[in-house]
Amino acid sequence: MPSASTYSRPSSLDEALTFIQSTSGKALKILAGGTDLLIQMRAGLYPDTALLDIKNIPETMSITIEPNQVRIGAAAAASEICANIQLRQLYPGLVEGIEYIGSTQIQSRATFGGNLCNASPAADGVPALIAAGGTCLIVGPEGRRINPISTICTGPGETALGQGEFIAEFILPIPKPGSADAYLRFTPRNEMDIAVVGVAANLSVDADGTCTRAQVVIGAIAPTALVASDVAACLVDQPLTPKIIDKAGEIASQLGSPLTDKRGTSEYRHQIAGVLTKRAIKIAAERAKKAH
Amino acid sequence: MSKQHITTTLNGEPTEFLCDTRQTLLDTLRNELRLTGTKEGCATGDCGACTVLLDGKATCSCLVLGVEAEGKDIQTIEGVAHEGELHPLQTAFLNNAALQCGVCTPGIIVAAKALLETHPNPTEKEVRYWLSGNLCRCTGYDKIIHAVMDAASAMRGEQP
Amino acid sequence: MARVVFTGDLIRQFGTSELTVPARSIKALIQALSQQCPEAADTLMEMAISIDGEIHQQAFLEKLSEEAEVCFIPPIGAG
Amino acid sequence: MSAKTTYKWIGSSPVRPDGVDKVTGRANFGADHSEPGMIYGKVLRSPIAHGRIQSINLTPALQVPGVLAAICGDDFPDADAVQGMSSGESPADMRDIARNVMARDKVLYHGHPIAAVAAMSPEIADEALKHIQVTYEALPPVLNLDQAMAKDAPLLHEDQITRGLPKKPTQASNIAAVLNLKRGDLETGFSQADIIIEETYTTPTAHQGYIEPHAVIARCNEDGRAAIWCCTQGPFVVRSLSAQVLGWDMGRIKVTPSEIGGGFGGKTTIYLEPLAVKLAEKSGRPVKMVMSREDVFRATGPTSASRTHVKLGMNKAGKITAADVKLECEAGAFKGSPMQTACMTALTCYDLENFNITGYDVVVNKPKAAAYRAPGAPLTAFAVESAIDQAAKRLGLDPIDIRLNNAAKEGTVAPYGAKFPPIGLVETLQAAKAHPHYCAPLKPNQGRGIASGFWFNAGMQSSAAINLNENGTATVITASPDIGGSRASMALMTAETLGIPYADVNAIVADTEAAGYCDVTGGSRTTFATGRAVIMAAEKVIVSLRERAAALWELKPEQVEWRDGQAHPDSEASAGADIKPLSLAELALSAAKTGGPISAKASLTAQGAGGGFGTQICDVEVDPETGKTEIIRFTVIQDAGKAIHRAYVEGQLQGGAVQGIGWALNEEYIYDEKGCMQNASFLDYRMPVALDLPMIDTVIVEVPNPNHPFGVRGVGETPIVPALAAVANAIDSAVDARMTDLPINPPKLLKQLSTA
Repeated sequence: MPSASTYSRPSSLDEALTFIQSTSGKALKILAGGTDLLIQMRAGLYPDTALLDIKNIPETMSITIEPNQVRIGAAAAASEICANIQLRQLYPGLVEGIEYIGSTQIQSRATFGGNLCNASPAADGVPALIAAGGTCLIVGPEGRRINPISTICTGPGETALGQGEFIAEFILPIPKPGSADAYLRFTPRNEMDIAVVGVAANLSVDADGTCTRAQVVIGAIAPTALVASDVAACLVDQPLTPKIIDKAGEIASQLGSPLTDKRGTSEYRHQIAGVLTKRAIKIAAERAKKAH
Repeated sequence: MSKQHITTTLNGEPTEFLCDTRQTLLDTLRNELRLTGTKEGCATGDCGACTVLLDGKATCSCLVLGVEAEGKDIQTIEGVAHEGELHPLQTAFLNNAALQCGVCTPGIIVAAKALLETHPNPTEKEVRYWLSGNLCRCTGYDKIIHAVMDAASAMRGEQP
Repeated sequence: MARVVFTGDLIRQFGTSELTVPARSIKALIQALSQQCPEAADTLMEMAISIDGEIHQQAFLEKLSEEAEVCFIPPIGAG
Repeated sequence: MSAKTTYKWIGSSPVRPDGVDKVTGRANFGADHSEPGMIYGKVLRSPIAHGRIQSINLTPALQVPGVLAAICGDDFPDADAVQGMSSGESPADMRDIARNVMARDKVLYHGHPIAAVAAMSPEIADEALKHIQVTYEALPPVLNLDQAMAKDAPLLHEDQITRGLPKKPTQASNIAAVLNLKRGDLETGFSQADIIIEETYTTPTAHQGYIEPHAVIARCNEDGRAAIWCCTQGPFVVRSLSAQVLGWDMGRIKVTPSEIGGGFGGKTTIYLEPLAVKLAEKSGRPVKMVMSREDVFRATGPTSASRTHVKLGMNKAGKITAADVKLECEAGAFKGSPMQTACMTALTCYDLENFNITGYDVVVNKPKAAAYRAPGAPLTAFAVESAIDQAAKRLGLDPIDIRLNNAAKEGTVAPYGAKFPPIGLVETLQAAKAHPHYCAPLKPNQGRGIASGFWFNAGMQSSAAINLNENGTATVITASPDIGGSRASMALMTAETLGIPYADVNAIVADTEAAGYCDVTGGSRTTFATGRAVIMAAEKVIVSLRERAAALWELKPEQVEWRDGQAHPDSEASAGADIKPLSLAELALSAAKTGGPISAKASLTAQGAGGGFGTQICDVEVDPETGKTEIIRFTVIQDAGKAIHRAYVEGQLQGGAVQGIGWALNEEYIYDEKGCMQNASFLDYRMPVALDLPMIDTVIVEVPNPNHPFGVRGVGETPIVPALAAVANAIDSAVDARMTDLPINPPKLLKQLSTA
């Protein structure tokens, strides 16, 4: 572990801000679940860095279902999120995304805030968050602001957050009747793997099964989660027949600029993006029909 | 190295220790508190040999800082047996020869304990899914899964 | 007379893969072969030896029957 | 011992004596031991794969506050002075071991140790490593067989002349050794063939994957003696190899084996031990060194990547008429890949008249290969068992029948020249054919594959001591580390021989000063060889017990028989005299009066280990859209001669098969073009997790080995041998895709399916 420096675990957003002010000018890192950050610190990153642990602040830890929105704390653990039956009914795909992250042990710690701000192109929690069209409450020295989730990640390991800023919570709309989402990822092993490709589909269908709204977001094929708008375009106003879904998959398999790395070749990622897009749309469509 | 004073409940007993702000809970347990039953296999959260229960949740202690344990309840393998009595999981692992070298056994027993406290009647698949964060290279997992299922039925009061 | 079969470097060192040697024990056989080709002395001691079909590691004092068949084979590593 | 077939204890599955410590976390593994005043050691490892060290300056590191010692190659005797072959079970050149433990003039793989420091804390030691100044002359890395064997290839060792060629070469080469085994005439054989299968198969660099990283604590006393605590498969091997690398008399070193968190052959050599001793000597403090998982992958013995070309001739009836096998094997930085054993086992399951097997041991800029469970055998078995399956498919013959048609039996002369004693291959094939798994129905995209495999099983040297306690219980002491429950099998064999309950026997593993010499726990030898030493010791105890009883009854010892744990006067002596039998406990209680404590020791070089054969059936389901393979059913059938502890024999069969499954599907070393491993973590070096596998069914065939009182054959290594081909054959059966390059990961399989 690199040389030590301060650590704080404030019990309120304001207390957090005073700590941030006290360390301004010095390097600061936000500690949510820590399942990425601690590995990076052990590898020598972020020496002499102040740590702000946000796991003791009500707003960042709670999951609240309100009449017209859902609020998920940025530091709420995946195990809490997956145990929330109401949330799983409203956003099955969103919960599937974070449920994929790591093992049971990782689920006890991993958070949406950490997963998003670590900004890995293959992050499992991010596609469904973006596909849900959610926003996030950003807290920092210059006060609070609300931004669409899709604007946070700007590249591998990079976010749009300023110095001393952190995400306190995610705000998602209550899905309209006939809406549902789904998330699938592909990994060689059944568990404990980084996504070769991940696909979130979030769509609405009317009474006779025609798609009225669609959002498809694909992870691990571009520097950040890719909003596949032309896949969505191919679905809207269409009955979600196998032919249409195959066409959507075909489009998806041409998108992005996937890398060839130790987890897969770019050609393979293209193919799998197509396969998973078809499967995710099919699952989301079936769920949406039942959600009338 | 600035050290912080941490108070926790460890295996049911109030416990205090000093630890550096960058020291992991795993290193704290092993080097400060001399509890070497929790093992390090990778220090990157990929093998599960360092599993402890943190507020009842199976957690990799290599991915938690010692300072994060302030005010928390920690259970390690050393706390699984109770007042001289083995836990049904420990008995089942012995009876099923569910360990060979034994280095992954503490982490798996602690993780399985968390499973059975929340899923008293798990299916084989559920046990395999729950324990997929605990690598074992000797057994091929077969007898481990049998042992966890046996312990579950024993804890439900069913005769083997 | 022991019928001896070589493998590996020994074939080059002795110029043949088979040989008959008058010896009543492995010890005597190795001594005879080492005189014939001193360069092979160390290798002969390191190799496993099959005597009438049965593998012996560290063979030395074993007796050899009249028409014994002795085969020098690479030592068997194990994992 | 008459070869009884019904036993009181042998073949049961009692709880192991060391079990409670292991399930409660009390058992001490390598990194769990501590010494008062202990400091921490860390290794500086080469950042390049091939180069010459021009200079090392340790002084800046020594100036870091809290650093107490720093060493490099110059602190060890000249490697050339270290001669002879190691006594380890994978015989290696001591000079190579010395240069692998600490680089001397050349660095030969990314991660090769160059220097080491000892400091008050691991953090200070890490910091100090950054202050060591090293200058290199980088050389082009040699990273695969083609690069290494190319005519103008950069040479790893300027003095390495290829051994085993008909004419001794004059030029140095990266080919360290060539081996050739042949019989009959290939051309005649191939002329009799109706079909010829010709294919090249490759396997990747793979690691044993033990969950416990290497760890050692060393202490040097003021009287020049040293103590080592470490996780090892062989404390005596650690003592002998470390002494030679240090240039010390081995009598000065005592090695205490900790519990070992898995080895599979990877802990039968030394890495940290001499460094820790040297740092302890220089600092005057005990030194603890523990490898990170990354160090374990980058710098400890993986098994060799290999390329095997097979040309197989078979007639219509399914008889192999000729086989030409050419194996190229990566040894890593120093010679000594398992090429020889790979060649010797390549065709050993089959009775062949015409064959030619050639093997090449080739050095490359990768970590020095170490033994991995039946070292070498899985490489050629993957090739030969795949080729035989291809032949069976083309001839429309049942893959088990084709193997039965060629199977080696008692009396068959193996390719390496030995005539087989009783062996169980045919029995395993018949058991496979009769098994319900073999004829269970399959759904679409599902397939079934079978494969057979062999391992020699080693004998080597073992010692054992048995002490009777006053109350008639017994302690059995050996220096065979217990990786898979061997304490339980030692206790079972002692109990059966002495005729006392298993619970009355405690088996312990002792250090090199408390137990007689013992080779490694490896080579599937422990239950066979150390077991025989235990039985010999028990038989000597029985001789003493009969003498004590004879003395009490005023008879001659020959008039006393030992049965069911009791001394009985023989029929003649007991005629007319009312003599009650004396139990072991009674004799132990009166030992003081009859001559003193009763104990015995025995040692041997165990011959006649008897080969272990196995056959496996694998069912897979392939997702044709992603190329992912799911193992849905797996059955391991293996000849154990006689299972001593049934559950732990099953455990060996299950664990070995799953290592083979991982090797076949996802495990591989991924290197960049500069020779730096890209996936040195348990996240990206993908070993199977619990959810990747079904239950692994086992069938234990028992064809007794005449060279063991209970008929024991080794079982530890054979189970990994057939698994690679069993999986590949199942995938071919499922989606008609013959995959010849392991691992068969999803991207490769999908590419094959899309182009087929």
